[in-house]
This record gives sequence, C-alpha cells and structure tokens, in this order.
Amino acid sequence: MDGLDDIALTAAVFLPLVGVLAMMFTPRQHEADHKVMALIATLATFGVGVYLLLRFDYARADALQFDVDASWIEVINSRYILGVDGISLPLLVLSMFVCVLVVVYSWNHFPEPHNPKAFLILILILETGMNGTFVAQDLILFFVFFEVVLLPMYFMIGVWGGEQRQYAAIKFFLFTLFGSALMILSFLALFFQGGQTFAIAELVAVASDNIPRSTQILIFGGLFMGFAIKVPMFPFHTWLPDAHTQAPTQGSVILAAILLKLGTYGFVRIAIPILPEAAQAWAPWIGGLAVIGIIYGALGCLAQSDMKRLIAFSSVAHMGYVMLGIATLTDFGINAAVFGMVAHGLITGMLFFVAGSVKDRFHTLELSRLGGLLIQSPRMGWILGFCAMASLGLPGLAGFWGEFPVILAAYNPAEGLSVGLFRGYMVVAAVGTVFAAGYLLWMFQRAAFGTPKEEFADTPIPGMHWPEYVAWTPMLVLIVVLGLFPNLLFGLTDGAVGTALAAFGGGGN
Amino acid sequence: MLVNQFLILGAVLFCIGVYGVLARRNGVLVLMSIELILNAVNINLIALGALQGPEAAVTGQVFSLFVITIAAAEVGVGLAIVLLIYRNRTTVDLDEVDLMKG
Amino acid sequence: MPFDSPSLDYHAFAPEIVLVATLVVLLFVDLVFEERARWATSTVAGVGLLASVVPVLTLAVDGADRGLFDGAYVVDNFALVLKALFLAAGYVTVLISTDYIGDGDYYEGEYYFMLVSSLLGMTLMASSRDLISIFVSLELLSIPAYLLAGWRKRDLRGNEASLKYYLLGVFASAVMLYGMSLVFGVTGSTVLVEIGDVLAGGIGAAPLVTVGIVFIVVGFAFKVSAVPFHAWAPDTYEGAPTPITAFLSVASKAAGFVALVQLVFIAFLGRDDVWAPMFWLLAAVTMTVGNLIALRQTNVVRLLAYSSVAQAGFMLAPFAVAADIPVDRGGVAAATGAVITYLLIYAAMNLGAFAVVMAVARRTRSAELGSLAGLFSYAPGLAVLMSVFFFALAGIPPLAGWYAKFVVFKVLLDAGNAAAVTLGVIAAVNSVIALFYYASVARHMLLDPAAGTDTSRVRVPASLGAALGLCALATLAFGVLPGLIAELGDVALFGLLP
Amino acid sequence: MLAQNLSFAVLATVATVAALRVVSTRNVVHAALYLVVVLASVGALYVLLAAEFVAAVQILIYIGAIVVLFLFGIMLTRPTIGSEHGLDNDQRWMAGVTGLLLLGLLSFVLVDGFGDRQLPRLDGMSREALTAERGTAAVADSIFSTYLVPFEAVSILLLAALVGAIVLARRD
Amino acid sequence: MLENIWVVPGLTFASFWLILFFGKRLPKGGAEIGIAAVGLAFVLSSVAVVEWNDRPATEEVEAVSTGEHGEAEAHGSEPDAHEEAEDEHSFGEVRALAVDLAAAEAGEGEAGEHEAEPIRSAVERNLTWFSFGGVDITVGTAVDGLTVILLFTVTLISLLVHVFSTNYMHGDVRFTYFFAALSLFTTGMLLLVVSSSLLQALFGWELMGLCSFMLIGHWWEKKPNSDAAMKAFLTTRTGDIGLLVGLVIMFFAAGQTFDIAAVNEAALTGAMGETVLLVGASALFVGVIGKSAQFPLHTWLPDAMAGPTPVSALIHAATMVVAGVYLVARLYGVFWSAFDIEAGGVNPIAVIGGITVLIAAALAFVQTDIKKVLAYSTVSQLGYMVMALGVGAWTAAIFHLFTHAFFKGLLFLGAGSVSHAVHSFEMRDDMGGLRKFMPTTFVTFMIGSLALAGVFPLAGFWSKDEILLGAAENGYRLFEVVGLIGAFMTAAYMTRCVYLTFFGSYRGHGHPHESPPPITVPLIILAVFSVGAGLLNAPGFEKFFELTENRVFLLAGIEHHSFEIVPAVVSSVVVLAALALGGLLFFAGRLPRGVTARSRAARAGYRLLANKYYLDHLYTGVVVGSIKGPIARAAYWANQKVIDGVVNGVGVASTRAGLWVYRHIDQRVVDGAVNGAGFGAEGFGGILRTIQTGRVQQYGALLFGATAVLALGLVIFV
Repeated sequence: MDGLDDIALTAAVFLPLVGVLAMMFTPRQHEADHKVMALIATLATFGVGVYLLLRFDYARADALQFDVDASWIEVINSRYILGVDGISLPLLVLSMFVCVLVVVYSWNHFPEPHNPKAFLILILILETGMNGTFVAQDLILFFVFFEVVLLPMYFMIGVWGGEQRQYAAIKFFLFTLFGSALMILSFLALFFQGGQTFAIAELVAVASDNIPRSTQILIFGGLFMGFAIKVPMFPFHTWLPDAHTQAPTQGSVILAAILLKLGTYGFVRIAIPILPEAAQAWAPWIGGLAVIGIIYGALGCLAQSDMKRLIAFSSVAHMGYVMLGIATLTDFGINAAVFGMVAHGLITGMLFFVAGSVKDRFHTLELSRLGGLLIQSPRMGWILGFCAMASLGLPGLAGFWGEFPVILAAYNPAEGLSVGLFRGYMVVAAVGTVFAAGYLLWMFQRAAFGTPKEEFADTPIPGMHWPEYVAWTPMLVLIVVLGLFPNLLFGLTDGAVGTALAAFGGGGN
Repeated sequence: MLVNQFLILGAVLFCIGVYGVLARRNGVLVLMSIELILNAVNINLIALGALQGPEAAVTGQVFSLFVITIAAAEVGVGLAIVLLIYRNRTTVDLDEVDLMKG
Repeated sequence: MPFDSPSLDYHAFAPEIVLVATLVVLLFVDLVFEERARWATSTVAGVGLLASVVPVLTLAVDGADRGLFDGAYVVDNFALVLKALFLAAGYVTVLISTDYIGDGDYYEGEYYFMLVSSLLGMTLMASSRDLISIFVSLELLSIPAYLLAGWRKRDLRGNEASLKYYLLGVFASAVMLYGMSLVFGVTGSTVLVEIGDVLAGGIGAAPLVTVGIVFIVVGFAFKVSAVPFHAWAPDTYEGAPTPITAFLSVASKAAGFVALVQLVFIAFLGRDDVWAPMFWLLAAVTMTVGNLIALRQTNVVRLLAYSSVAQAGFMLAPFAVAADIPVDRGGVAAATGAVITYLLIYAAMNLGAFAVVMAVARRTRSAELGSLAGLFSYAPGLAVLMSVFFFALAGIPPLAGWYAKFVVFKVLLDAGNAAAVTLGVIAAVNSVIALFYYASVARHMLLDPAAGTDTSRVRVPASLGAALGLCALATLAFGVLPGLIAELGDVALFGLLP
Repeated sequence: MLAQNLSFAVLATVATVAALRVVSTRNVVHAALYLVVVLASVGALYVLLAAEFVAAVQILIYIGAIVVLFLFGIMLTRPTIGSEHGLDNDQRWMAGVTGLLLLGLLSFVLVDGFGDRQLPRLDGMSREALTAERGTAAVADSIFSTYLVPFEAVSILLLAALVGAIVLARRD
Repeated sequence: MLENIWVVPGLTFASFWLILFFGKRLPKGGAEIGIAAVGLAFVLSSVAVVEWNDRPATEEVEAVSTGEHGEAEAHGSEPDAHEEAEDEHSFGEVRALAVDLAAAEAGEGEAGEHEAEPIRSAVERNLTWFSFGGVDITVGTAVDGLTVILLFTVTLISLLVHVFSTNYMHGDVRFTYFFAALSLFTTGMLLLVVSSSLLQALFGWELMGLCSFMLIGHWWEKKPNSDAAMKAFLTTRTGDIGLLVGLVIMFFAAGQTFDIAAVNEAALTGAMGETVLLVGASALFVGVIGKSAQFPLHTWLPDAMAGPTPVSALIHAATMVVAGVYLVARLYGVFWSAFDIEAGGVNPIAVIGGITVLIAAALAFVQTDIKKVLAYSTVSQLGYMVMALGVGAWTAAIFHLFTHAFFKGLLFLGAGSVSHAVHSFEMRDDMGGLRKFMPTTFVTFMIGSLALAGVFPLAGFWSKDEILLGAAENGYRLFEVVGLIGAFMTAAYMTRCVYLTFFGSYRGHGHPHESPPPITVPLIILAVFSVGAGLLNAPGFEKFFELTENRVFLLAGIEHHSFEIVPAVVSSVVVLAALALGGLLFFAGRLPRGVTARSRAARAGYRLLANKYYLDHLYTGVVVGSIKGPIARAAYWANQKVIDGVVNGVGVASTRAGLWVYRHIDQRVVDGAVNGAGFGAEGFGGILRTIQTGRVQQYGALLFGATAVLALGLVIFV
C-alpha cells in the first residue's frame, strides 16, 4: 500500500488531466461519452480522495503526509514537493467532491453555447489546478497551480457566461494576475532572503530568522496582494460580483466553493507560517479590512436586485469572517477560518446551484420578477430556504462554525495584537450576523414566499430533475452533518493549525 | 599631424551624412548621404589604426575594406528597393511611403 | 615574406559549411529544374538546416571549447545552443513558408537562398568574438532579411516594409560602425577579450569609450527593436510576408541579443557604469511603451509586433542588473542564462503564434482582430492553439511563458538593489497590462459570435501543421518541465565567462 | 611636414564643402558628382595615412562602381535630368539640430579623448619596411589568416545581395 | 431517567424528521407521529419530575457572596474559596470544592438561613463535542428542579397544542409541514432547557428562532405574514448580537468553558473581573430582551400573531418567549452578581421588566384583535417575570412562568376555538355574546382570564403574589407598586376582552357553534391546571420552591419569602377593584339600552352600527374618564410610530445605505478606480501611437536623436 501512498497525491492532481486527454481525442458530437468520461475522471479523483481520507493518520494530522519530493527545476532549486496535512486535506477533498457534483449537475444543464466537450474539459483542468494548489508544498509549484485555474475559469465565464461575460472574464483575469505578479516577486524575495529554497517547510524553519523584520513586512505585502485579491478582501473584491453574476452556474459554484479558498489557504499555508512577525504587523489591518468587508458586503447585498449578485456579495461578507479569523492569529480563529472555508464552499456553492436552477426555469434572477417559488417548485424553494439559513450561520448547520468561533477568537487575539481593537472587530462581526440574516431572508422572502408573478403564473415550472437531486443531496447532508459534528473538521485541522502558529506558541491563548 | 585632424573631419562628414539621411526626401540622395557616414567611419578606422601602431593599422585597413565592400552591397540592395518602390508607385519620395503607421 | 596559411579546425566550422553547401545546392536545383522543381527547394532548405544541426550536436557532445584566430571565432556551449536555436527557428520558418510561398507566385528558390544565407549569418554571429566578424555576420544576416521583407514585390506594403527596414537598418549599422571605430581606436584591437582587458583598465573611463559603447549598443538595440529604436518593427512586420515576420521577430531578434551578450559581457564588462543605466532605461521604456501601444492595435500581426517589442523589454532587463548580481550566484552568467532561457522559450511561443495566425489567415484572408470572431465555433483546434500561444506569451502557467518571465524576475530580485526591484515591479505591472491584449485576441476567437459567412472546417497544410505541433509541444513541455530549458540556459555560459 | 598639413587642409576643406553640397544641392546628378569629389578627396587622405591599398579600393569601388550605380539609379528613377525643388522634406531643421548635436558631442569626446596626440611619423621608415609593416602584403596576410571567416562570409553576402537585388529589381 | 434526559428532546427531534419524510404518506398526515412523540416526551418528563422529587437532598453548600458584601467576609475559608474557584473550572471539581467548603464551615456553625439545609444536586452528563485550541467543548445535560419543571410544562403544553391542532389546522395546505415544525419547535425549547453548556443552549435558542420564522410565516402566500416572520426573526436576531458577545465574554471570563454551572460558579465566587462581568451580563440581557420581547424590542410579538393560533399558544405559553426568562434564571449567578441584585433599589433587569409590564398592559387596552390583546398581555406578564428576576424573586419568577404557561396557553387556545367558530379575531366586529354558543370555551376562557387577572385562589394569584412579595421583601418597593398597577390593568383589560368576546350580542355572520373535542379537551385540561397549579406553592406546602431550589441559590444566598397575608390582600383588593370597575363599565352600564339595542339589532343593521358606536363611545368615555385612554393611546402611538418605527426604520435605513454604498462607493469609487486605470492605459497607448507616423525619416530622426541624447546623458552623468 505504501507504494500507493507515494503516488496518491500525484494521482489526485493529475487524474483529471488523463480524462482531458481521453476527451480530447473523442469527437465533439459524442456528448454522452464526454459526460461519462468526465464523470469517471472526477469520480476516480474523488476515489483517491477517499483513499487519502482512509489512509490519513489522524493522530499526526499536524504533519505532512503522503509527501512526495522529486526534482523538478534544478536550476532554481525548486522541487516537486507534495503533501497534505490537516489543513489541506479537507480543502483538497472538498474540491474533488465539488467537482464530481458539478459534473453530475452539468448532465443536463449545459449553458449556451452548448459544447459539453470543451465545458467538461475546462472543469477537469480546473480541478487539477485546485487540487494541485492544495497539495503543493513548494512555492513555485504552488504558484503554477495557483495560476493554472485562471485560464479555464476565464474561458468558462467568457464563453458560457451572461451578457457582460467578456468584461467580467477579463476583469477576473486581470485582477488575479496582478495579484499573482506581486506574489511571485515576494516568493523570489523569500527565495533569496530566506536561504535559496522554495520549499515551504524549509522556509518556515529558516525564513523568519534570516529576514529582517522590515523586509518581512514588505514581502508579506506582496503575498497579501496576491492572496487578498483572490479571497477577495475589500477593496479588491469588485471582480467577484461581476464574475459570479456572469459565470455559468457551474462556474459560480466552483468559484465560490474552491477558488476563493485558494487565497485564504495561501494565508494559512504560506504567509503566516513563513513570516510570523510580518503577519503580526499586518494582522490589525487585515482584520480591519475583514470587518469592513463583512459590513460592506452585507450592504452590497441589500442593494442587489439580482439573486446571483446578492449571493456573490454575501461571499465577500463571509470571506470577511474567514479573514478576521485568520487575522486573530489564534488557533481558535484559524480553525474557524478553515471551517469557514469549507462551510462557505458547501453553502454558497449550494446557493449558486439553486440560483442556477431557478434561472433555468424562469430565465431571470431579478428578485422583483420572482416569487412564489415555494408554490411552483416547493422542494427547490425549501432547499433555498435551508441554504439561506445555513448561510446566515444558524447553529446546527455548517455555517455557524465558520462564524461564531471567529467572533470568539476575535475577543482574545494572539499576544502582541491590540485586544481593544479586535474586540471592536468582534462586535462589528457580531452585528454582521444580523445583516446576514437580513439580506438572506429578504432574498428568500422575495424569491420563495408570496405568489408567482403573473408573467410566470401559468408557465409550468418543472420540478427538480435527478441530476439536481444527485448533485445537491450530498452537499445538504454535509452541511447538516458538519453542523452537528464540527469535530469531524476541527479534529482534523486543530493540530495542523497549531503547527502553522508555532511561532505564536501555538496560538494566542 | 594630429590624429584629431582626421577624426574631426570624420565627425563632420558623419554629421553631414546624418543631416542628409534625415533631410533628403529623394531615396537616392539618402543612399548617398549614407555613403558619407560610412566614409567617416573609414577615416576613423584608418586614422586610429595608424595611431595605435602597426598591427592596429593593418586591422584598421582590413576593417575599412570590409566596410567598403559591404557598403557596395548595401547600396546595391538599397537601389534595388528604391527601384522597386519607384516601379510600383512612380516616385522615390520617401515622404509618400507611409501606408503603415500607428 | 612567406604567407603561412592558417590551420583550420573544420569540425568547428562544420555547421556553417553544411549551410554553405545547402546554399549551393539550392541555387543549383533552382537553376536546373526551373519550374518543375519549385517544391523541391523548400525541402532542400529544410533538409540542409536539419543536416547542419548534426555537427552542432557532435560539437556539443565533444564539449571542448574551441577558439580560432586568436579568439576571433569561438565555438563554445553558448555558441552551440544559439546555433541550435537559430537553426531550429530557421527550420520552423521553412515549414511555415512552404505553402505560403508555394501558393503565391513568389521567387521560391531565391527565397530559401536568402533565408539560409541569413541563417548562416546568424550562426556565424553566435561564434563571432571580434568586432569585424560581428559586423560582417550582422550584415550577412541583415541584408537578405531586408530583401526578404520586400519579397511580395507587387504589394505596396511589402515594398514599404522592405524600405523602412533597410534604411533604418543601415542607419543603425552606420551608427554602430562609428562606435566600433571609436572603441577600436581606443583599444587598438577588435577582439572582444582584448578590448575587455583594455577597457577594464583606466583608459576605459574616457567619454570616448562611453560614446563608443552607446553607439554600438544602439546598433543592436535596433536589431532587437528596443524603444526608441523599434519604429521599423511594426511597419515591417505588417508589410513583410508573415513567415519572414516570424523569422525576424525570433531569429533576427535573437541574433541581436547574442551580439549584445557577447559585446556587453565580454568587451564592455568593465564599463557597467555606462550600460547598466542605459539598459535599465531601455528595458523599462521598451516593455511599457510596447505594451501600451499594443493595447490599441486591431491587426493581429501588428499586435504581435508590439508584443515582441515588449518582450524584448523583458529580455533587456537582465542586462540592466547583470553587474549587481553577486559573483557567487553566477554574476553576469546568471543574467546571460536568463536572457538565453527567455530567448529559447520566446522563440517557441512566438513562432507558434505566427504559425497559427498564418493558418487562420488562410481562411480569413485578413489579420484584423475582427476577422477572428467565432473562430472557436468552426476551427476549435486552431482557436485553442492560438490561445495556447498567446497566453503563453502572456506568461500564464503552465504554458512556457511563465518560466521565461520568472527567470527575469529571479535575476532582478537576485540583484536585489532598489533599481532592480523597481524594474521588477515595472515588469510585473507590464505583464498584467500585456495580458489585456493577449486575452483580447482570445476574446475575439472564443467569446465573439462567428462573423464570417464561411464556417466550414479549415484545412491546415501538413508542413504548417508540423510547425504548429512542434511549437505547441515545446510551449507546453517548457512550461511544465522548465528544467529542460533551464539546463540549456545554464550550460550556455561557461565559454563566455571572462 | 608642412606639405602634409597643407594638403590635409586642402583635401579636408574640399571634402567638407563637397559633402555639404551633396546634402544641399537641388540637382540629383550634381549631388552624385559632388559625392565623387568627397570620395576622391577622402581617398587622397588615405594616401596621407599610408594606406595606399585602401585608397585604391576607395577609388575603384566607390567611384568606379557605387557612383555609377547611383547614376543608373537616378536615370531609372528620374525621367528628367535637371534641377528641381522639394528635394528636402519638412524636417530639415530637426535634421540640422540632430546633426549639430552629434557634431558637438563627437568633437567634444574626440578632443577630450585624443587631445593633440600626434600620428606616428612614418617618413623616417624605408619604403620596404613600411610596406612589410602595414602595406598591402600585410593587409592581405591578415585578411587570409585572421579574417578568413569574415572574408568568406562577405563573399556569401555579396552573392546573396546580388541574387536578392536582381529578384527585387527585375521587371516581371 | 434524569441521566438520560436527552431522550426527551431526542424524541421530538426524531419525530421532526419522521414527519418530514413520511408524514405525507400517513393517514393523519404526520400528526400522529408528533402527538405520539410529544406524548411520550410528556410521560418521560413527568417521570423525571417524580424522580427528581424522590432524589435525596445531599448537597450542602455554604453561601459565598460576590465580594463587596460585608457578611461574606466573615467566613474564614473565604479567600481559598476564591482562589480555588478561579483555578478550577470543571463543574464536578467545583462541586467537590463546595462540599468540603461546607465541611469546613460545619465547625464554625455560623448563623444563616441555608447553611444546614441540604439540596438535591443537579444531575450532569457531559461528553466532549469537539476540541480546538487545546480546549474541549462539551455537550451534555444538566437536570435540576428548574429543568424538570420546564420539561413538564413544555411537553404538556406542546402535547395539548398538537392535539388542538389536529382539528384546528385540519385541511390546511401544509398540515404535515406544520406538525413537523411544531415538533422542531418543541425540540428547540427542550434542548435549551436540558443543556448543560451555553453553546448548546444557543442551539436550542436559535432553533426556536428558526421555527418561529417558519410557523409565524406559515401562510407565507400573504406578504404581511412573511413580513411578520422576518420581523420576528430579525428582531430576536438583533438581540442575539448581545447573546453572542455575552457568550464569548462568559467563555473567556469563566476560563474557556461554556459549562453553565461553571460560569455561575465563576461569577458568584468573584472569579470574573467586575467590568467583564457587567459587560457580559448586559450583553446577555440584550439577548433576553430580544427573545422575551421586553421593551423596547417587543414589537415583533404582536405581529407574530400572523401565525396560526396554536403556534401563538406554543410561543407565548411554553417556548420561544419564555426562553429569555429561562436564560436569566439559568445564569442567575451571573446576573445576580453583575447587577448586584442583592443590594435592592433599582437595576436594569427590574427596570426593563417594570417598564414592559406597564407599557404592554396599557397597549392591551386599545386592541380590537383578541389575539393582540393576549399578545400584549403576554409581553406584560413576561415583564413580570423579568422584573421578578430583577428584584431577586427567583422562585416567584419561575413559578409565574409555570402558572402563566397554563392560563396563557388556555387563553390562546380559547381564542383559537373562538376564531374556529367565527373565522375571525376581531372582537368588536365579529364576536360578542358567544357564551351561549360555545359554553365550554366560555367557561374555560373565563377561568383563564381570572387566573391571569390573579383572582384568589387561581394559579395567577399565587405566583403574582409571590412576585410582589419578593419585590417588597428585597427592598424593591417601587417595583411592588409597578406590579400592583400592572395587576390592576391586567384585570381591567381582561374584563374588556372577555366582555367584548362573550357578552353583549353576536356581531358576526353565520352561526357559531361549540368546537369539537380535540379543541375543547385541551381547554378543559388547561383550565384544571390554571386552577390548581398555584397551590403547588401554597403557604406551608411550598413544594415548588423545594423542587426548584438549586446551588446558585445557596451560593448567592437568595432568600425565598413565604406567603404573607397583608400583601396578598392588598393585591387581591386591587384586582377585585379592577374587575369591579370593568364590570361596572361594561356590564352594569350596558343593560337598559342594551336590550333594545340587541332587539333592534336583530332587525336593523344600522341600529346595530349605532349600538356599536354607543358601546364604543361608552368605552372610550370610560377609558378617558379613568385616564387610561390618553396613556394607552399615547403609548400605542409611541409604540407603533416610535419604537416599531425605529425597528422598521433600521431595516429601511440599512437597505438605503446599502444602495448608496453600492451605487456610489462600490461602482463609482472602488470599481471606477480599476476601470479608470484601464482606460488611462489605453488612452496613453493611443497617444504613444502618434509617434509612429509611418514616415521612415522621422523614425530615423528618432534613432539618431535618441542616440545623441543617450550618449550625451551618459557622457555627462557617468
């Protein structure tokens, strides 16, 4: 079995590409084959994920496992290092999981222009990029995977998107590229300042000692730009609503469920462990931007008349919680942040799924034109309600664990951070929960309650089809399960977070 | 003799040539101005070669020979191109050759 | 006195000799079977180029650095890698030319004759280590290029392209010659190594030398189309036959950089106070201006022209900081490595880009961006290839371009001083701006609805297809396993280190 | 010594004036003829510098070949021979400024660089020694030993230029 | 049973899922599952009560007090108590500490009310839920008197409501779904009641919020209903800000634990800093205000009447709103020492409670919708309870909660029964004289009203009396007076309500008839309790106190005051006075013209109108005469315009703000900057293009010029 362990992560990353190859050589007309092949590819990858879950040594969740270390680019001493620990494993599995569901959902939901072949291939490439980012333990490798997701998403938005798709696509692209350009500069700075290596583990060991504090802060600035734009944090968020609104359903789901996590993951995996001092210097600002984002995103939501755009802005708010959790630099906070990533992935992903299906049926997401969804398609309506409740952080559902512990952590941030300031942040964050309830219920009321507007009153609205059931049920179940048994995730992340915060003596408490 | 006598003369020829290539509108005249520049170069090569001693002197002469030869080739090519232009648009006025810009 | 004829190491000349042979065969073939064997000429050229790669390989295997004519002509790894690059680029050019020239009624035999002689000049350039050889090989690679640019005789734009290229080329080489004369005059030698030794001494400090260096660098800045010596590039690229444009934008530019590397890092090494700021300025201005103007282009070829200007800016950046890199981290060698790596990757990407543009133009009969609309709907393969090459140029992983940009960033941060980092940030911002127009091409192809009426499948001739395949393969391989290319860039240096 | 300086003065003046006429005359054919004057006087200067072979080549190739080429060019491209207006374009002033700028720059660095360094006096040497040292034979030797590669290259270059020029120039 | 108390919420939770998935397929649409589950839960709760009753009282605790109280310092071992209490946080150990404390004290035989007297120790059962940051977060159950009492009450009311609904909701569009929600609702309350940790309690708390949203908005086709639902959810959620913050503060103040007992312990033993405690308690209380509809966040409760009546009964009697009261009672240690309740005088809790009592009571006068009357009455009664807690009458508060559950449940179900008959809640337009048509409902409703009014010897009397007594004894005279006024008003508006509903002439349409057994039986059962429940704490018996007494009591040294005759008489007099006045106004004054009025009414509608106008006039006249009019109306005006206006205003305002920010900041500034940069770049590119003139000699000029400048620059600067 150990032989398998060695190749497990490599397989997890590159299996989708195998599918891509197979599909490339299948003519475009055989749509059924393409669907099947894509499904097989994603399922196989997910199978690897399950294997990882089974073989993962939960006792050593704080250490890298299944690690691979092969030579890649000798000249710049960048190596092919893979590995998962308690932080990356859940995100990795989440991404595999979501990809499967997205493919299933796509079965009969191909947006215009149809062309399943290209669409599915893009999804598979995306999966490679995302999985790779979560397992890469070498900065350059991380960078490459981090960038790999750009193109497929660009095309997905640009080709299969809505009216404004081109603007949205290029905006998404330019923003992220700008961030990553500065990010790579910081990586190089780390390389030269931190002992001629790109291996994250080694950098964590040496960097903070070798690099003077002022330099650390500068380098962190570059990393911050790279990750914060991806998250996105206020004020770099403006690409998100456009991207989400224009993207096809599957695109929005992947974007919300996984892509946004790449940024936050970058903070947890790279920025903070490698540059703790700088992190401490930056934390108050990050926290500030985070809470601004919470309120700002909420206000943005209240201004929306388009369902998808509203959900998009809600992402800004939710990622605000995640970032606040990270900014506390306590293991409460970062555990909560990781949980928040997963929860937000599931919940917002679901919301976008539902929004997509609503759009399929009504061909609009204008809340003013919707209404009475509960009458025309009760199940979907209640699922929407369920997701809204989960998203507003109702205890017992996954969302709560991304929210409450953050508030908890903000009360008592790591040493060296201004307690008063962060308690202020805590209160703002708490107020944010009410806003969240406000706009989500508002959306739910306008979309689902009441009676159908006359324009749709007599149009027959089909109920949910099987792909929707198959794709949604697992997510809904997970939302509940994680909500009731948070230890499933906390148990996994806690140790790893401890190591990530080693520089802070395992967190601020 | 001062070496600078020759060098300054070369510089003068060079600059006259530059003026010529920039100010003359007729393609053939531009080619002629180029020859002025190349002559300036040759003067430099030979004068400085002479200044720097025997080997340098030889090298300078060789260099200038190459320059002269290649200048000939260039003029040939240049005239061919000018001729081509003239044939297609019955003018050698360089100012009119501006289809592509921006 | 008796003349002692020099003993020649023919192995060292083998590649050039093969090329000359090819030239002869070409003339012969064209002469004997006039019309009947027009097709043969391209084959002959291709075979000849491939054949001349063989000795390059044998020399590489042999590995020893060979210096002839007391250092005027050197065959080392640097030279070999670049000869290989030139020959490969030339071969791809032949491939993409075959149908282009074959279909239109152009002089075919002569065309390949010109191409190969220009390549001969380049291969010589890679080994030339003294001013005269550099000058001669520069002219040898340029003059045929001037003529090729105007090969489409009846096309006014073609004539114009040729004229502009020729005139500016001659101006530039005149300036360069004057500079060479000054440097020669001060040092009394034309061999780069000797010049380097002299200039390293106190005498080098004279303003005279400064002017000399500036003039010489300008001569090659023109070749690599660095702003403000780039003006010819867009017009020439647009007017010249597309294969020649590809050839110029890759091989000719590469030759320019080769000469720069040799001159700056061997002859002028002692005077970095002169060239470091100059290159800093050139690099910054070049990448910025190139990108900004490219934003406004509506013609793909012209857009590629400006893009190659901008790319040249990236390649100039390592020169700006070469002197500041600690010697224990390779010193100028590191910079050279970056330049060469960039050149190799850039060659693959850019040739591919032009090839695909040509393939598309066979259908659209136009290079306007608008004519690409909806390409994806009727020629998905080409559309995907084109986006591959364009996004590679934009530097998006996992396509090769990212590594090219990466090595440049690496060198900049390796130098580490304020100027270098500033240049790094400028470069970073530029790489983002660049994405905008590269993506806009993809946008037209993939995101716009098909405009053209004829949306039947596009037939790509075999040789063109082969060229596309080669470039795409290289672009992907270098992107995923940059190790391959990095080794070359690294190896290329040793013969060159002073 | 005086003779040399005197002849230099004359030749230099002639060359300069003629060169100025080349870039200023209104008549294309005259320009070509003035060019002959320039080339000839420069050739004479080569003799002053003891580079007889170069001088010879200068006369042969330049005046014998290139200028003739120019005249042909003029014939082919200009139906009427005679003076005409508008040989100059509207950026004459900019051209002048550029030229003067360069002149200033160059003369400064040259003066700064070589000041009043004398050329070595050669009249002391015997004719043979001179020839052996830097005469035609020496030049030939170095061309066929040290500069063999460029020499061969130039041959290819000329061939290519020939073929290409013909292709472009011929009427078909 | 006490160890396995989790079964009780477990049952209802299971039934929720069962109904959700299988309800539709069952003959009774899932109702049977719900009833079975809740019924079983009720049985188990009763068992729990019995077991608790039989549980031997073993635990002896010595009162430690919150520091600044003189007599506390007397204890020799006081300081160690502090330190140890600070160090130790797991509940068990604290208990141990408390025990040997008691042992230590035994020798000193110091005088005090509680020292010798042992109590039943709570039954705890915890298991680790999850752990992060090196802290184990536990879930579990803690059962003591308070718990079992509430279990009993909640399950009973819930059961009756279930039964009632089978008929009342019969044929409703979402019958099944309704029952599922009921089960979940009950689960929420039960979970809150049994939980041993604050975090877990939060789950029950929010679960109820969710269910209230679902049930109030049950008929969401109509926008007002869904608005009401959202208002309820959002208002309580606003309060929850405080709750969240409070929880967090408590978590850290008590040394990183959510264990309720530990928190109380820490608060009482002074392990928490003064300020922290005060801030935390205030924050928590904000949550209570929201949930228990205290002034000024009470406006959602009347709107919540949009839901089906059984839901109102459940919300008002047993779940949702009493959750707040329960939380205060549960964390009494915190509030006790935070607001220094022992000191007497005034404190926020009492003040808020008092204000709520009066305002709500006044508002009840101007309602014409019977459910709204009851709603405001609930608010007012909740005010009583909170006030009671504020004045340190802990037992009284719980006792009132207990009794109030029965008669308020009774009243709501009665109202439901009435509306079931007349299909309306408008007392003035569609009711009147119903006592003849529906006797059972009438009788039970009367009992309920009298109990609510606090007439001897019904349940309300005893509990209310205890509150007043507690206020008096603990030095809160002011609030005793408030209580009396409240009692007076309560009696008065209930009289009005009863009169308008059951007396006079029937003003509705159709022929009202008595409701079927499923509706009347619950009424009767509740009536019985409304009569008897009070006796549980009757003088001399005081079973209730004995049952609910807990260690917080002892630690804090809370005193329980047994029945005293004088205040009881006073309050009875007040109540009777109110009844008399009301009776005078409505009954006595009505008879003479009433007959004619009614006889005419039978014939001519317009006389009926006139008659109504007459009554109306009479009523208003009286109210004005008795000065309540202006107050009530002013209060109502203020309520609707100011407080409610603020509540709604906040919503509107934030939406506006959102729009503004979005339009001007987001789209203009933030986004504009980005796009601006883009356009700038392109524009600049356009300018640069003009260099490219296409004239070769200008290119040349550029070349030579640039060369010259470059060289010159370098010559000069190098």
